[in-house]
Amino acid sequence: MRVDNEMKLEFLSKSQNESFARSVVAAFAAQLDPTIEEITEIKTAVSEAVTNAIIHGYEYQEGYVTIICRIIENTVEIEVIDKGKGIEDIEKARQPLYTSKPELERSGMGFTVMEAFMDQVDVISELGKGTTVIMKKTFKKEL
Amino acid sequence: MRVDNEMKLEFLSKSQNESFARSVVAAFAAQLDPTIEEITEIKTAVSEAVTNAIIHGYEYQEGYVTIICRIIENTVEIEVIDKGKGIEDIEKARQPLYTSKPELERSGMGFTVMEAFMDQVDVISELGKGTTVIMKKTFKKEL
Amino acid sequence: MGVSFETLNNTLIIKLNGELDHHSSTYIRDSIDEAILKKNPRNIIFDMSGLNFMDSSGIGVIIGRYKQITSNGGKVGIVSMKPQIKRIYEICGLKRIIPNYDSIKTAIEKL
Amino acid sequence: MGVSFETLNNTLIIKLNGELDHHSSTYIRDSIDEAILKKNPRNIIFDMSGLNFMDSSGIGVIIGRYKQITSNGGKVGIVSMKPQIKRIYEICGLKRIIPNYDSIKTAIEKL
Ligand SMILES: Nc1ncnc2c1ncn2[C@@H]1O[C@H](COP(=O)(O)OP(=O)(O)O)[C@@H](O)[C@H]1O
Ligand SMILES: Nc1ncnc2c1ncn2[C@@H]1O[C@H](COP(=O)(O)OP(=O)(O)O)[C@@H](O)[C@H]1O
Repeated sequence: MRVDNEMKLEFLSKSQNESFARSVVAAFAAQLDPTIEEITEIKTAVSEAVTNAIIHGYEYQEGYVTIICRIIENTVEIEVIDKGKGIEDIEKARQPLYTSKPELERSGMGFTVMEAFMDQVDVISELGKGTTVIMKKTFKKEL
Repeated sequence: MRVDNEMKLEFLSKSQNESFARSVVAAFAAQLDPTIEEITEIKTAVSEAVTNAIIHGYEYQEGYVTIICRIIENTVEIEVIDKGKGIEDIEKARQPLYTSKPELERSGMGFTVMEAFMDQVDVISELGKGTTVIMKKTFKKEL
Repeated sequence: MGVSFETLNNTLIIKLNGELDHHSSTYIRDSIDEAILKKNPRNIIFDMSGLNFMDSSGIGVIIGRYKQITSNGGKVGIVSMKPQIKRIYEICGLKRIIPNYDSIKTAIEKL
Repeated sequence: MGVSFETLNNTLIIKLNGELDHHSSTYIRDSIDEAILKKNPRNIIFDMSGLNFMDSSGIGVIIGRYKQITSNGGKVGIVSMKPQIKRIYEICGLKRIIPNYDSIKTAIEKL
């Protein structure tokens, strides 16, 4: 698989960087000429994964969140990585409405949103080591 | 000096990433509430440094360009780094109108523009190792 | 991101503007809770006409206020969602618990 | 980024749109050179009213066309620069060699 373009972004796990992160991914994906709807979907999915890294991965402690984006033909591949707490039971975590932080009024719908908006969502996690969420989306080619 | 926020961006040395790179830096600097004029100055300076990394640093070969941005109070610090060719004579390179690639219709005004638009521009370079351009700009606080 | 308030009869109208994500949710939540405490409305309506982005953190804010108001016997409605906001409202199942209206007028009549 | 052309008397009007940086400069330069070859104008005018961003790569493109046209005895003008474009035009010293006009009409009269 030839990678047509690639970028990597690292930033401090501050909540003010959530909107920055989703704008950066949207700007990078723009080279595939997505529709406004597709861009919103990508922004939302990235926002979910980055928010999770900040809240659940680092639990508001300072750390770095990394995003790697690759363009392969008309597919964008996005990895959101934290070196935080990790997820004990990934299957449970992915269930709609499940949240480990109800006291923060989390809805437990983050993974459900990522799955609804992206074609594929994979989660790799190790307790005490961190979490990587890998999302893929293929843009429809205009006819 | 306490760093208030920080990000690092790495991307392939493709010319289509020039506009992406300047948008990312502008989006990050936006947290300091700069004027539209200040944002244009930063975008232009970043565009010059990134273009130089692609044309002169890597001479159109594939490589990675790195941008590090730090916010310290109301100052933004931007490093543009390539691991390319390096600059033999930095003083000469910085002179207005000097270009080593007149055949590409380069104007030789890249460094002059960076200096005009940023408060401080430092260049560190080693032949065969690469070049780092460090630029700083302090935003005026509104009264 | 901003939020502003208006009271009509016994209903607090909460106008959301800009982007509602985890970062802005703290400020938005606190502002809404302060307004609810001060005005003690029976029902609330979220006016989303000025909202351009929302993720599941926003859903959390809405559900939190929903629980608060309904536990006091009040009702909650949403009006004027842009298409991108409506999709997340549907995906997150909010549709089944909070009705969506075309205008504030209809919402007040129907609640 | 785009470029479009119009000919008035012996003058080629080059309308630049969007962003002119190193990436777009190749396409812009080739398009302009093709138009110059085809229409063989005496003078050229850059209409910058639609240009939102330009860095020193754009200055290189303009100077290249300037050299070409003036070596054949022609003249070059620029019209309708936005403030941010005007600043780089001044900083790069283009001001001393290529005059700037308010409108295409004035430019054609004065060239
Ligand atoms: N990056 C992460 N690091 C650690 N735990 C995570 C991470 N992302 C998600 N989780 C776990 O998965 C759960 C479900 O996540 P999600 O569906 O996004 O809902 P929410 O963020 O609302 O809790 C979280 O409550 C948390 O326990
Ligand atoms: N990143 C870099 N790597 C190697 N050489 C560089 C780099 N940046 C600048 N230079 C050298 O400095 C010269 C002047 O740069 P600049 O003022 O930007 O003008 P221009 O890009 O138009 O040549 C270049 O022509 C090149 O020789």
